[in-house]
Amino acid sequence: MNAKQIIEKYGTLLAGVAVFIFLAIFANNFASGANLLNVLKQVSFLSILAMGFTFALITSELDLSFANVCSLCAVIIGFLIMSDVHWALASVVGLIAGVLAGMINGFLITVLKVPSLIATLGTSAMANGFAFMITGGVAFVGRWDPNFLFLARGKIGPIPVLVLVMLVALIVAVVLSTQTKTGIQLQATGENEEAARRAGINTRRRKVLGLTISGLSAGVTAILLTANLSSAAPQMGGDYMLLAIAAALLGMTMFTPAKPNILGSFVGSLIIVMLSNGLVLLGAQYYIQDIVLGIIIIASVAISATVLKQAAFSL
Amino acid sequence: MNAKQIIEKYGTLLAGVAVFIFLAIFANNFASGANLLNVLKQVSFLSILAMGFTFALITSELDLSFANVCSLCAVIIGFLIMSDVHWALASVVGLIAGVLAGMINGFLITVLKVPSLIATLGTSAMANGFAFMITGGVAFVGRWDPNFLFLARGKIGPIPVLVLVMLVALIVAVVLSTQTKTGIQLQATGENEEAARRAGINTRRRKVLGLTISGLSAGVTAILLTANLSSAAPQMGGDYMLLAIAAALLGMTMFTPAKPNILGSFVGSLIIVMLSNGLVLLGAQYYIQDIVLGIIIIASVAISATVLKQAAFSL
Amino acid sequence: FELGVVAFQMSSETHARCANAVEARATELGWEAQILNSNGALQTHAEQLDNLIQKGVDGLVVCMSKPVEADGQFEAAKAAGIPVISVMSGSSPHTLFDIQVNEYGVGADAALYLLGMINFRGNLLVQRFEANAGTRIRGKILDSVLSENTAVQIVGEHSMARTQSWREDVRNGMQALILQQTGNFDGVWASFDGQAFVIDDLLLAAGMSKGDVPLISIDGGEEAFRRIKDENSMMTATVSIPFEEMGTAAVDAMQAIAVEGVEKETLVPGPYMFMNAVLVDASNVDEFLSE
Amino acid sequence: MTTKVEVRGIYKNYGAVEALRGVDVTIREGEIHAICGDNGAGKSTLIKILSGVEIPDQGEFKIDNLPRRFETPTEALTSGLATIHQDLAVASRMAIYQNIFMGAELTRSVMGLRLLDKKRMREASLRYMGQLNKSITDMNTKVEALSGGQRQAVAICRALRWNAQIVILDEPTAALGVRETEQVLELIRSLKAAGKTVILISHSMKDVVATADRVTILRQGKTQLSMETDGLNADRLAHYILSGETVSSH
Amino acid sequence: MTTKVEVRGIYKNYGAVEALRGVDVTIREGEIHAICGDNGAGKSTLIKILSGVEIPDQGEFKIDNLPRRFETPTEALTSGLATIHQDLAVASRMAIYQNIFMGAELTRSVMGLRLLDKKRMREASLRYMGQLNKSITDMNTKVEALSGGQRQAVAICRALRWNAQIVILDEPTAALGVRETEQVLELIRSLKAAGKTVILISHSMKDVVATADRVTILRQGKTQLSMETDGLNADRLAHYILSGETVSSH
Ligand SMILES: Nc1ncnc2c1ncn2[C@@H]1O[C@H](COP(=O)(O)OP(=O)(O)OP(=O)(O)O)[C@@H](O)[C@H]1O
Ligand SMILES: Nc1ncnc2c1ncn2[C@@H]1O[C@H](COP(=O)(O)OP(=O)(O)OP(=O)(O)O)[C@@H](O)[C@H]1O
Ligand SMILES: [Mg+2]
Ligand SMILES: [Mg+2]
Repeated sequence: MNAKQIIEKYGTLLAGVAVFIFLAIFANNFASGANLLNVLKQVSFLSILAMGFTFALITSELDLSFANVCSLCAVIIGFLIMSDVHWALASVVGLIAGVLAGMINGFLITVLKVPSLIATLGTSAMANGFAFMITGGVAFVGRWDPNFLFLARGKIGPIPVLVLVMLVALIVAVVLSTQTKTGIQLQATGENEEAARRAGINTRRRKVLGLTISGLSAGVTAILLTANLSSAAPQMGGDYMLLAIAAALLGMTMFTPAKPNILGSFVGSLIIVMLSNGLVLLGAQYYIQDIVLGIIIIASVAISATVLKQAAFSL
Repeated sequence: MNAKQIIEKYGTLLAGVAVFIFLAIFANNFASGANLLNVLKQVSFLSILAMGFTFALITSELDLSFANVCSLCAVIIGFLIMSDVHWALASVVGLIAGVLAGMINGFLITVLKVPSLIATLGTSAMANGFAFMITGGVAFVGRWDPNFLFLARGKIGPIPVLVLVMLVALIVAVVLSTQTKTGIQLQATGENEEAARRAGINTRRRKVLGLTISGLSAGVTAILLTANLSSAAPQMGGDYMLLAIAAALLGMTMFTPAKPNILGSFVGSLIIVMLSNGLVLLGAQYYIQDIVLGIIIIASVAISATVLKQAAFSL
Repeated sequence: FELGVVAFQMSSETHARCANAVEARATELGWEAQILNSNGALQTHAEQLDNLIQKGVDGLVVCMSKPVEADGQFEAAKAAGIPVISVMSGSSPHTLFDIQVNEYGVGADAALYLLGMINFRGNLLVQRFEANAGTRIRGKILDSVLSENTAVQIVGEHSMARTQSWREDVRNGMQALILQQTGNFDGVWASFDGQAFVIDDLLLAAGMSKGDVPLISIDGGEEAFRRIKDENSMMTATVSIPFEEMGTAAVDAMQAIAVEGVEKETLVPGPYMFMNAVLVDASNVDEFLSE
Repeated sequence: MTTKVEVRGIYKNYGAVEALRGVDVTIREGEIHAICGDNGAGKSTLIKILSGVEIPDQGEFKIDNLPRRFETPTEALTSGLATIHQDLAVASRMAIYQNIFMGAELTRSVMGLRLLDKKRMREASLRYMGQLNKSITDMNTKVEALSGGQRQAVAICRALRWNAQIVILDEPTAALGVRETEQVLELIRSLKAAGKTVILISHSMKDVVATADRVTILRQGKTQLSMETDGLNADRLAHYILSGETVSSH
Repeated sequence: MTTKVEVRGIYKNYGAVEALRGVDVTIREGEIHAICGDNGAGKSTLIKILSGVEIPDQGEFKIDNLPRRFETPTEALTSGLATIHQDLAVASRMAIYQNIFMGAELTRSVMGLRLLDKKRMREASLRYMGQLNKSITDMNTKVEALSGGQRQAVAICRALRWNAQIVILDEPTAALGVRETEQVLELIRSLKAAGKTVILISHSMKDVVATADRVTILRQGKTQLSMETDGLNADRLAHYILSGETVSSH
């Protein structure tokens, strides 16, 4: 592989490493074990959402609903647990809610043929409405079963459960998307739906699957967020929407350039979280964070594009 | 034209008319002249933003930054006026800021070849950061020159200035996009960039133009919003992002199905504003608004798609 | 002294006023103050606290924080020896204390004042905001005051459905209600002053002038006082919550406890440092206007 | 010879356009059957209907004397009918081997999991491509980097991979050079030799007379005529198309 | 005859692929010059360079004895060189007339504003299309509703509209039927009669010998040979391509 190809495939990763080194030198405490573990824990929420979003993106569908679906799932879980339903059952219901939301998106997109951008915009608004309807805006707080809280706050040996969950999700997602028949068919569906259909792939089912995985990951994140914050509130996932999209798009400049890919989304999430952690440690004011985040995202994609001599990806 | 073609072209419009009739019957005071004028005034902000966004969309670029750019422009205008700069000069500076933001987006997309989704996500974060930097989060309020407030609150004869500005913007935008060489070249660029390039169109310049118009309309809206609210705050345009995108996508199901078009974006804005006004008059809870909005958007697009027997549009 | 400041949502003016006051006072003392904005997101809030703890700041002031959700973070701060003072957040076993005005009392003051203005009889327009704890409490207090005074009815109410473009949302919703209820309402209640400013402009545009219907809200601040004083404004009264003073007090307390070594108990015996919220109307507005 | 495919009275409109207005074709088992006609005559539309890409408005077809109606391409493929469409429908950003095995990827078992067997797919792809175009050896190459003719070869290989009883080729040689055309024609003959039924659409009269056993000419959405190619030469066939003459056989 | 286009030593790599490895071609004013060769020989790449779509790595070309270097298609078009590419590059969701006039829309003045003159564009388009395909009369039809051959006609009309001195056609008849092919060849001859220089890329040896004055064969990115077509027949030409023989003329 020549230098150009290395930059093409790993440019953004190298940019991330450069940021890491920069922060390790200049940001007090950044490279301490405790802080790095802290970063890893923080990245779990974002990366799971970003990986789910990536599955939808692989089939060429944009899922703009996952963040609000995540909030809705959290609120449902909170409501059930506060109504004395066992936490495990409540969590399963939360997952099912996420899966259902994904399937509804899939139905709207493949059967009713509503373009994903608008279908998920619509379900997103609806999920938000329902979350407020269930809560009246008031967060569910109170006593939570310690076993439930363990899901996000516990450790197994030295490793936080959050980090374990994230790693499992990462491995499953990578294998599923790159090493299985289903994964390559998701990709074929996204690359050229008509070609995939003519080659005998049930493209509808693949699209529904992609969106369902996105919904599922919203459900998983809802459980983790609720357990981590011991609270369930509407809009608690809202902030992640743009961040997860940014992570996935950043990821499209890595590994398999111009294509959505799980590993890229993961590294993208890592870069974003690392940056916001590092900026805090550097003492940057809050508004500087947004500005720097914007610059870094644009710059790393621009570098990839310059090397590719074409847009880093198209959507 | 047969029934199918009518529904194909005017289905969403008819859905809007149906909603109008429903509200006129069931929502107290909805159909009063004063309220309808009120709706028209309210739609001006959303429709101007949606039309600007549509110009970018015509060239196949998604501008996700216009809402935060609008907030930034408003904050700049507010800052200048509160620093005793003449309101007219301050407004011009606000417009220039919007145009500049659009041109920066254009530069990132066409020269640095950063895909629009990520470029505008980045500039959006940056605009938000700058708006907070200028304000520290506190709105500019206080005494405003009555001439400035007139821009959004005045009437010329019986017609509110807001409505006049909107109509002028609508006419200019419709003529520009459908009746001029520039407009059709914007469209050709969006439909098939390579074909347009080979046909001798400077597609870069067209894309920059589309994005610049989007930025300009953010600036115009910033002036109107600031004058209308006699205050300027960061994020004051924020929620218009999803609403304006929804309006433009809704518009893609009308008039020239599957293509972004100005008239459609305008009618889409009208439907959205009419709905939220009507729901308030019906006494609906705030969360019902989101749910109904989601349903209406999905349903009207789904109907168009069913008639078209294919996705209402693809992006 | 390195002071970390976390505001839950800087786009909310009260959060910003509090955080900016903290920064200003800290700068006066020659401290380094770093403000973070959680954007209204609970997890972001928790993460920012974590990050500041990792940074090893010398003290933390949190504005409108969520002690239940950030419980783990406050505990970690305590373990790391970082003193935490919260403002308008609620108490936590892991923070020094919370600087508070009593939201319930504030809501009751405003509701009672409004009812007094219309002699406990008539129709109200109400502008709510349900997604925020403080404003929601104020609304609930209004409701319970009204439940005892059945001659007063809410004839139109609007609840903000948007959190960023909320000014336009308020304007649009209230405009529709004002048109619908023209001549049929005797008072207007808004859950915070920012809403009241927007409504004030609408009422003026509808041809009303000061005293026609009382417009009452809560929060206070320069603009609110200016409007109460201004003959061309409908704004009648507000309950002034001293956000700046609370911010300043937080820094001063931090200085006393963390720098000068004063015992927390001698400064604030219980979980709260209560501050007074004063009802401001035409009678006392001059005391509050800075010029 | 038994009848393999029998098409009767097929109609298909696209909006106002009547693409097919009653097409009849009989294709015998094991023959190479060419379909010719002007641009827009409806050849591709007919093929799309046979292959489940489009659904006819009216009419029916039988395969092996059983009435069939394919709602999706999958149904056609699993019924033993593989098609190379005129608009190639390849995923240009995917590798050659991924395109060839699209929809029927090979897997191997790794610790109980069925994972993709990329190596075997690449090797098999190389064998398929070798029959048509020896110049391409790296099966990881993305299709977008191939020339028009090379892409055509990929599409043909994908159809071969199905090992179907009926193979339909819609203008497979249109983009091909002299050498590559000869290879494809050779391949078509070898399909016939292996007992397959081949439907070939072509504008090259020369190729048709050189390979096909029988030919059907479509004209404005209808069957103009069907005949044996024995003793037919390219000019004569062109004459039928240009003139619109309807002789049932000669 | 004077030399119109002179190509010297052009090299072009796509990543690892050497598409052109030193191509020389001389094209005389007013002739029809065919370029032939295997798939992947580099014909389209050469055309893309001449038309400003791609930029060569090395080498140069002259037009009317002036060295030229086109960075964009616009520069080529305004220098009097119009091209119909093999990958048609039409905007399929736009109308026929919009495609034909793309980039050079006609306008009229209305109250001082320059507005599109749609009527005139439709009429002119109908005239252009009439030369090639009489079956399509509604110029508002979207290109996506056309058959392959009909689309080809639209692309040709767009090139004609430029009224360029040099017209390049990259496999214009590949998708065309017998009748339509004849019409395009006729059109090419009429371009020549009007004094234009035509570069024709084709895999049809028959068409080349029937229309071209001279032919250049490319082979693996290099010029194999150039010769007059006088007395050449299709089989002989095919033989040159298949064998790779290099005779400078015969
Ligand atoms: N998707 C479509 N929408 C509308 N009309 C269509 C569509 N596809 C084909 N047509 C029309 O149907 C008719 C038949 O088209 P078809 O593609 O079957 O022709 P063909 O015989 O394959 O032509 P060619 O030799 O050019 O490939 C043409 O008039 C074409 O314009
Ligand atoms: N964009 C590209 N990226 C990488 N390789 C390319 C690209 N375009 C062409 N090539 C390669 O360059 C070589 C020449 O391609 P070109 O399209 O010029 O051939 P051609 O002579 O026109 O062939 P055909 O007759 O099939 O159209 C081929 O090997 C092709 O794979
Ligand atoms: Mg065809
Ligand atoms: Mg070619």
